[in-house]
Amino acid sequence: MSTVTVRGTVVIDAEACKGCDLCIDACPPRVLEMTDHEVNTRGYRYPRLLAGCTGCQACAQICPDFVFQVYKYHTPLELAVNEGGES
Amino acid sequence: MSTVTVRGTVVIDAEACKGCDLCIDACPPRVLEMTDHEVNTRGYRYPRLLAGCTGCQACAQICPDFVFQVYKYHTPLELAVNEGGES
Amino acid sequence: MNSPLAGERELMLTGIGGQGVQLAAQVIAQGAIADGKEVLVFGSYGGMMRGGNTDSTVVISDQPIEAPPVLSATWSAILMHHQYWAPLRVLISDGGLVLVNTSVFEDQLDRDRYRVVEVPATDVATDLGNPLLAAMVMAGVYGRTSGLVSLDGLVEGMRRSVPPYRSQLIEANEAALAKGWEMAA
Amino acid sequence: MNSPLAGERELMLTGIGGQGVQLAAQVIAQGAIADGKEVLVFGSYGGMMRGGNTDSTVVISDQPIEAPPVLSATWSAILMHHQYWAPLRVLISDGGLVLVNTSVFEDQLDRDRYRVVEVPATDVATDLGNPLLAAMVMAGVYGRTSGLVSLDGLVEGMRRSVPPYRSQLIEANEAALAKGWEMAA
Amino acid sequence: MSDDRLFLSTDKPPAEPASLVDDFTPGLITQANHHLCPGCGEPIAIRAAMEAAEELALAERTVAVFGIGCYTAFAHNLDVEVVQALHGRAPSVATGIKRMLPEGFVVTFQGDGDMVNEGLQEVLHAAARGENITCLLLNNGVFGETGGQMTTTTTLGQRTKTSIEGRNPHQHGHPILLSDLTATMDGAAYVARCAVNNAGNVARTKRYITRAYESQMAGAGFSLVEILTMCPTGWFVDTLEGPEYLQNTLAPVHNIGELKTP
Amino acid sequence: MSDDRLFLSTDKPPAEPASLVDDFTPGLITQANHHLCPGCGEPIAIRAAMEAAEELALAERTVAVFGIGCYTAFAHNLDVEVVQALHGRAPSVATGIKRMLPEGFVVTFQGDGDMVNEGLQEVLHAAARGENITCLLLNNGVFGETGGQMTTTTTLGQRTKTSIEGRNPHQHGHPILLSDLTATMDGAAYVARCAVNNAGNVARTKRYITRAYESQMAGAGFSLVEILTMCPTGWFVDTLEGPEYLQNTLAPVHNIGELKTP
Amino acid sequence: MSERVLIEGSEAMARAAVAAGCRFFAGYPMTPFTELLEHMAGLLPEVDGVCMNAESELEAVGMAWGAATTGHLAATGSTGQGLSLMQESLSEITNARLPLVVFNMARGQGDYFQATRGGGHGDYRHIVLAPMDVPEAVELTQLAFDMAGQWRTPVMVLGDYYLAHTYQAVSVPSFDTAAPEVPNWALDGSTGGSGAAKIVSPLGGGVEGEEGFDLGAHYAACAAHIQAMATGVEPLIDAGFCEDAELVVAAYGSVGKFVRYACLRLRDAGHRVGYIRPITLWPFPSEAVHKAASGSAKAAVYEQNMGQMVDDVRLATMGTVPVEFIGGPSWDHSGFGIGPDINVPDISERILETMP
Amino acid sequence: MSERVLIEGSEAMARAAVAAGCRFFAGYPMTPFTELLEHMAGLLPEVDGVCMNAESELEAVGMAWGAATTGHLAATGSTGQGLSLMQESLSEITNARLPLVVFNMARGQGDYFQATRGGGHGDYRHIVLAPMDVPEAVELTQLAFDMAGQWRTPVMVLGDYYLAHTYQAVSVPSFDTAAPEVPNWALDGSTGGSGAAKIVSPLGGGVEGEEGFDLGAHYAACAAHIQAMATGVEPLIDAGFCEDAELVVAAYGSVGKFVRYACLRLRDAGHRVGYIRPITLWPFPSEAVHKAASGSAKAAVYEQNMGQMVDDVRLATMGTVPVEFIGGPSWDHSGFGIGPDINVPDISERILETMP
Ligand SMILES: Cc1ncc(C[n+]2csc(CCOP(=O)(O)OP(=O)(O)O)c2C)c(N)n1
Ligand SMILES: Cc1ncc(C[n+]2csc(CCOP(=O)(O)OP(=O)(O)O)c2C)c(N)n1
Ligand code: SF4
Ligand code: SF4
Ligand code: SF4
Ligand code: SF4
Ligand code: SF4
Ligand code: SF4
Ligand SMILES: [Mg+2]
Ligand SMILES: [Mg+2]
Repeated sequence: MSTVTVRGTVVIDAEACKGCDLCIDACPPRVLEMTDHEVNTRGYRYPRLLAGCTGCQACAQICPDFVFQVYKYHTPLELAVNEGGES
Repeated sequence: MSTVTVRGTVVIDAEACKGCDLCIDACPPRVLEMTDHEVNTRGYRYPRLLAGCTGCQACAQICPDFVFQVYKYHTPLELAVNEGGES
Repeated sequence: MNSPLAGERELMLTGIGGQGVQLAAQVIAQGAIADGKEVLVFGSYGGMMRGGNTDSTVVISDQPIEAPPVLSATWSAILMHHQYWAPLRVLISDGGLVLVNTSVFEDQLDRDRYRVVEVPATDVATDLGNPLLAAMVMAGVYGRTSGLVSLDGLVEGMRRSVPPYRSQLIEANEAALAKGWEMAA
Repeated sequence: MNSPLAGERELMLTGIGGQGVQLAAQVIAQGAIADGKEVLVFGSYGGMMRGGNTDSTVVISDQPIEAPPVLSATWSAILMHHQYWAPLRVLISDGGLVLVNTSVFEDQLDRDRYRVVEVPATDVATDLGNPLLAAMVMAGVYGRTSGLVSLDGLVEGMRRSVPPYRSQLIEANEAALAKGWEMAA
Repeated sequence: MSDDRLFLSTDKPPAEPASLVDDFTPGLITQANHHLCPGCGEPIAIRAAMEAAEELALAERTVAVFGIGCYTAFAHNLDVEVVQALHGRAPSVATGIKRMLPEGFVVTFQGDGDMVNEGLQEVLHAAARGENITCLLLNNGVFGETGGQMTTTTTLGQRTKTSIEGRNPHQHGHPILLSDLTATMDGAAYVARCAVNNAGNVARTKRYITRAYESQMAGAGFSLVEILTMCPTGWFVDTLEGPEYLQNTLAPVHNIGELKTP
Repeated sequence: MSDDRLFLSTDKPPAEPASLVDDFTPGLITQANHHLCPGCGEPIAIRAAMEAAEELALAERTVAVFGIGCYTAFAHNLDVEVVQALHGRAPSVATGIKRMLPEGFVVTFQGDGDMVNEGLQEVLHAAARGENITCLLLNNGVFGETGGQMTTTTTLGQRTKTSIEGRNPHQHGHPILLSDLTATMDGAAYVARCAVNNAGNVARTKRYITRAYESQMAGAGFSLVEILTMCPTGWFVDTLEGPEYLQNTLAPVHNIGELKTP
Repeated sequence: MSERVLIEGSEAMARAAVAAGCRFFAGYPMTPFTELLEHMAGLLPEVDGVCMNAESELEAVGMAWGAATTGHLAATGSTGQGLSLMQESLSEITNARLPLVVFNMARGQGDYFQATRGGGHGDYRHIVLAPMDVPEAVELTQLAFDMAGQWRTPVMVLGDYYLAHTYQAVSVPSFDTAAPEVPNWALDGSTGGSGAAKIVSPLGGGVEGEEGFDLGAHYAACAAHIQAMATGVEPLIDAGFCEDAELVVAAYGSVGKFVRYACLRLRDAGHRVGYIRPITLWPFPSEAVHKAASGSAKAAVYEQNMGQMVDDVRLATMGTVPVEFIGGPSWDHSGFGIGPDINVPDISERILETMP
Repeated sequence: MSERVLIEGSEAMARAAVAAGCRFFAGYPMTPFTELLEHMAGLLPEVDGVCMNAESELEAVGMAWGAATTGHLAATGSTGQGLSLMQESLSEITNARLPLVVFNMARGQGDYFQATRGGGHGDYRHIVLAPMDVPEAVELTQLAFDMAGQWRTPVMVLGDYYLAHTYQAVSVPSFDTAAPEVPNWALDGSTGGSGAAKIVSPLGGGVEGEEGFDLGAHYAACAAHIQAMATGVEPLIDAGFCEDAELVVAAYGSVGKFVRYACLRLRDAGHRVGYIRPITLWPFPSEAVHKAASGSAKAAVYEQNMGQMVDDVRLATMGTVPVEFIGGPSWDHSGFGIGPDINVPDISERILETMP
């Protein structure tokens, strides 16, 4: 366990996603990850958020389907995460 | 009176001429001169030849109406001319 | 006068993307040609980018086909999935033949209007090792039940329809056709 | 019924380039308008680059003009030169009026078919100081002989027709018109 | 190990005090839903163009002119006035509008098939005229809408439906570098090329578009921003390979950068 | 003093031994008589083009494609095979011919109105394709045939029927320098510009045309020779002022020289 | 009303256009359209209008299309080849419901079908007016702009070499330099950001994917509008002496003036011949033609082509009277459509030969 | 003759074209023409032919024009908008007397007038063939190339989305790879320097300023040639059950197949209805239509537009039988002209409602 500074967050309109993966690479701290199996009603996988968002808007800017709403926290949060989580 | 070396000569199809004057300037030794008053049947003045043609073909190449036939003498001729002629 | 329409038999297939509907239509159509019949096929894929429905129309006859590419009634139907089948529902002729993929299909059928043949196609295909073979199973069942295409025809039709880069699937497809044929016995 | 054509009077002019044929047509036409009449003018310049012939058609009437722009008969003609006049020859109506520039014109006229008025226009114009005024002299003669345009009308028409950069010619033109008018007395 | 702890909730705005810095539907786009393919670069470019217009407060004086290609779907989704033109013909239509609305702001949206194939003459004549409009070229090197055939901007070696073995100069000729060509013309004031294949380039795209708009507002003459966009469908590649494919295929030939500034 | 002594007889070939070095009607022109204006530069350029073809022995494999302008009159006067195309469309027609007759020699004759106005796209696409044809542009900076209106090649300040006060960039835009533009394209192998306003330039014109032809014969790709021609009628100047007017008006902008060689 | 002046048809039409409110013109030179273009270039600046020397006809019609979307009266035009190039746009401008006046200064009368059936793709039609001479051209030019605005459609004024080059005395109304009113569908950018920005499109309005946007519905509306024009536009015709005519002869445009004149002369000579001159070519004045022809034993059509309007006359009369085609193309070396057969004696002879 | 294969209409037409000797094709993508272009691109290299992915339709038709001058069979085509852009060239290619096949894969039936009257300027017409299905398209494609060569004219094959996308079993003749014979008017450069080099021009041949060149005479010859085609080209028609029909229904192309099928079904049900399906749309089989309709009390025309072929049917029957228009445009969201009204029950209902 450790803590991660979280400066921002996103709201994801999973239904609007077409599963293109562009946001994943675009996210500088790499805190977006596609679902493994879950799909939206149109059958597309969609991104989920890990701790560490900076609110940089890169995902929103590159997403062709306007799936993201991005917020910046007035004061950064510190979130506890399971470091092994990514494995 | 003096003599002029004449290396070539031209045949002029005066009827074909449209009186544009282009040949006059094009002739390096300046041995072409437009008629003053005489016109062809279409009403155009046309060029005449003074002694001194070199057979350089400049007139033929620039004439838009293909008025000239150019000859080169096998041996240059020497023609006597009236020097005051141009005045 | 013997109507030129008498010998025409229509088939409409419906399903969702990836179920092999277009391939099944091709296999049946090519099979009929291999059997020496006349055939017409018209596929409609929905809006290209809207994903989802896929259906196809096949007409088989011994004579040149009079039917236009869009049918307003069909003698038979293959229902791979229920999602987009509503428009087809009303087109099935009284006394027609309906093959339904019971592994997936979830809707009511007008069983009193036409003959329904239940085929657990996806389950059978999964048993054969690949759920994507469901449409081939259906084609096998259809050939025999309808009497329109022979098993040899279907196999030949399948060989003509499978693109070269998918040739490794030929054997499995053949097995699925045979399985369907057998099931229809 | 009184034919709407009754009041129409046609004029065709012919000459060679530089004789002022188009200007004369304009002066007569503008003059008629200044007099309150209806007018139609159609000029044909031959092929642009073939040089040479120039002719013009004018129709004058008290009523809206029924005649189309290409005439097949003309009540009157002004012949400035003989070179291209052949096509016009046959168009002159019996009993018509023909003004001929005798200073230049060298051909036969059918004097028994129509009235010929001989005008040594180029000579008169040269006497006036400029052979190019010949067409104006003709216009003056035409106005009076035909009875279609008044002298005031002609002068006004000339003023309207002369382009601004030629305005120094207005006086000479006026004199030529007046001279022609006088000659027609 | 379960994912439960790993992923944060993303279905509603945060409870903690926070400011919204980017909303789902970009400014001046009225409807986010569109039928373009997954991974298509065109919506990204259009978003950048509309955000730039919003930031310069151009909404109430803009007329956007659309060509015909996949992006045409957006003609009906914008909150600026739109004229739908024919394939290739947007620059002339934009010219007519601008001449009658000199205070208006006029921008065209065209693809490479539209602008560099069917309408090459239109855009070059508009540039030569120094027409005070902005043209945006969404260049994916293919006719996306008709299924991924070669266009005049397809790069050498690029595989398309009509150059299956890769574009080959002997059979298919050479690509036209539209921005480079336009930049040589006297009437062109601002010419730049960028791409939307990563977030940095998207930001740059918006910057270039902003400069082009500013150039039009200053009356400097013709401006063009060429935007390289992904077309995974027409390229027959996976959506996630689009950005890299763009980088390796289009970008080395259609070089990114400002080619001409006023 | 009388002129009698001064002027030599020019109504028949000389009596003294002499060789004919230039005949009235140039090679491969069947009929000298034409209706073009006095002092027009186009017949001079066409003469050069046909003489070059003759010297390279191309007559029996040439198909010439004509655009629409004053020069069109020559379509019927040549002793090479001719296809009359529409205004602006010669390069495509030439492409179809060349593709079906790869051993043939294909050349287009077009004016600036034809090639740079109506048909700008055609020539640029042909150049990009590296189409192995030769296009000849007779550039007089006006639509001669329709009466001397401004074209896209009219230079700034040049007076035409539609730019009476001189072409002004704000109202009329900037001239297109077609050869310069084409030279930037990868498919173009040979691009040169010259003029026919004096004998030296006529000779140079023929030289450039010869090189363009040679480039096509070598299969090098697209070749273009732009030839500045006098149009005294459309310029509203005296015929004898044509050459100098060309030198002062067109030549300073449309620079003479070879722009690209294979 | 200004004083009567003697002006060429081209100039008269240009003046009439500007007087009718035309504020934008774009064109590319081609005889006999060139003259009109040159006059527009001279006149439009006087009223702060814009005349573009477009680089081609495709670009000219595109520019005019753009200008039309701003709600200002716009016009373009050309001749033969140039009109052909514009067909794609004219079809779509019709579907975009934009007012536009198109001056088709044709060579001969071979383009009747193109004008009246729409040479472009699709099922569109637009209004076509064919003046016979300069005074009528002035009137119809005014009418064309009025109709274009009223019906939101292209209106073609179909002229020719004669019309362009004939001088007649006409009174052209003076120019109104007041800033014109623009209709409410017009674009000026101002609805941007409102959530309901306007769109002008041949594919219809509304939002893609939402109720408002429906291509099928738009095309149906376009078809309905064409029908509305077909029945709602007042068909214009000039006919004379038809009541007691044994033969009525139909013709249009400048050629119609030749035919009319021939008929007047033949009447003077006692022949019972009448004439019909359709002025709106689309909608075709079918009823009036039917009525005018109904009293006579025979109808004839004279047009300078292989027979085009004759179809419309036959469709109008539908076998109630035999319709003979007595025209034919007439060409001289110029290609301008002023061939040698267009003259009153030849026409009169054909008429007399056709008399029943 | 090769074995029977199940192929899509687009591919069948492409194969038939190459089998008929087509050696050059140029086109620009547009649904539903794209597929044909792609198949030509695949097939032509097999016979050393050339397929150009032209940069636009204007360039495509220009390239095809050029290829046609070499005497090799050439073709082009497009859809709607693209065809409109080609009209200028199609008019002039007709005047240049060049063989060319034009595949017009239309959206809906709104382009009948454009196809049959020539949407371009001038008085030209060219042959138009409208197949109803894939087997007929194969036959007519062959015929189109034959006619194009025989008459030295463009021949249009008018298809649509259904034709492009329907698979049927057809036998397509195999390709003949022998070097084709070229006609003697064709250009290859070889007559240069002979003093009588050939020229191919829409303005005619001969030398400018000399006897041989005469624009007026050339246009007269073109007109005569159109007349010769109008009377000399064998009009093709498919008609059935007309002898004892109370109502005959005319329709063409794919839609004709729907109508024909509806009629077959109605006959089966005992209704006395016949059908007329013109196959050559120009020249229109007027006599055959007249004859087919003459026995019945009424005729009807079903076409997917606001009424275009109905004019030709009326002109053919000239009031001898009332002709009712029972069609109408049908559009869905795709814009491809495969709207919901094109179905047999609706058509049958309209037919029954129209029965006298
Ligand atoms: C005149 C004309 N020709 C062809 C078409 C068919 N067409 C529609 S979209 C398109 C391709 C568009 O390509 P591009 O502009 O690059 O846009 P993309 O689809 O790649 O976004 C074509 C050829 C058309 N609409 N109009
Ligand atoms: C499509 C089309 N538009 C317009 C014309 C009219 N036209 C004929 S020649 C010409 C001008 C030609 O200019 P250019 O090519 O420069 O040749 P020039 O006359 O100057 O020699 C024009 C506009 C035409 N023939 N076709
Ligand atoms: S805002 Fe930035 S950090 Fe946060 S998810 Fe999006 S791209 Fe990643
Ligand atoms: S970029 Fe957008 S559409 Fe693509 S996967 Fe991410 S959220 Fe989904
Ligand atoms: S050949 Fe040369 S020197 Fe002789 S006249 Fe001609 S230009 Fe002059
Ligand atoms: S250049 Fe030719 S046309 Fe001109 S004046 Fe000399 S001879 Fe005459
Ligand atoms: S085809 Fe290409 S350009 Fe069109 S929507 Fe799909 S990805 Fe985008
Ligand atoms: S108008 Fe100009 S280009 Fe045409 S013939 Fe005359 S001088 Fe030559
Ligand atoms: Mg693209
Ligand atoms: Mg020019």
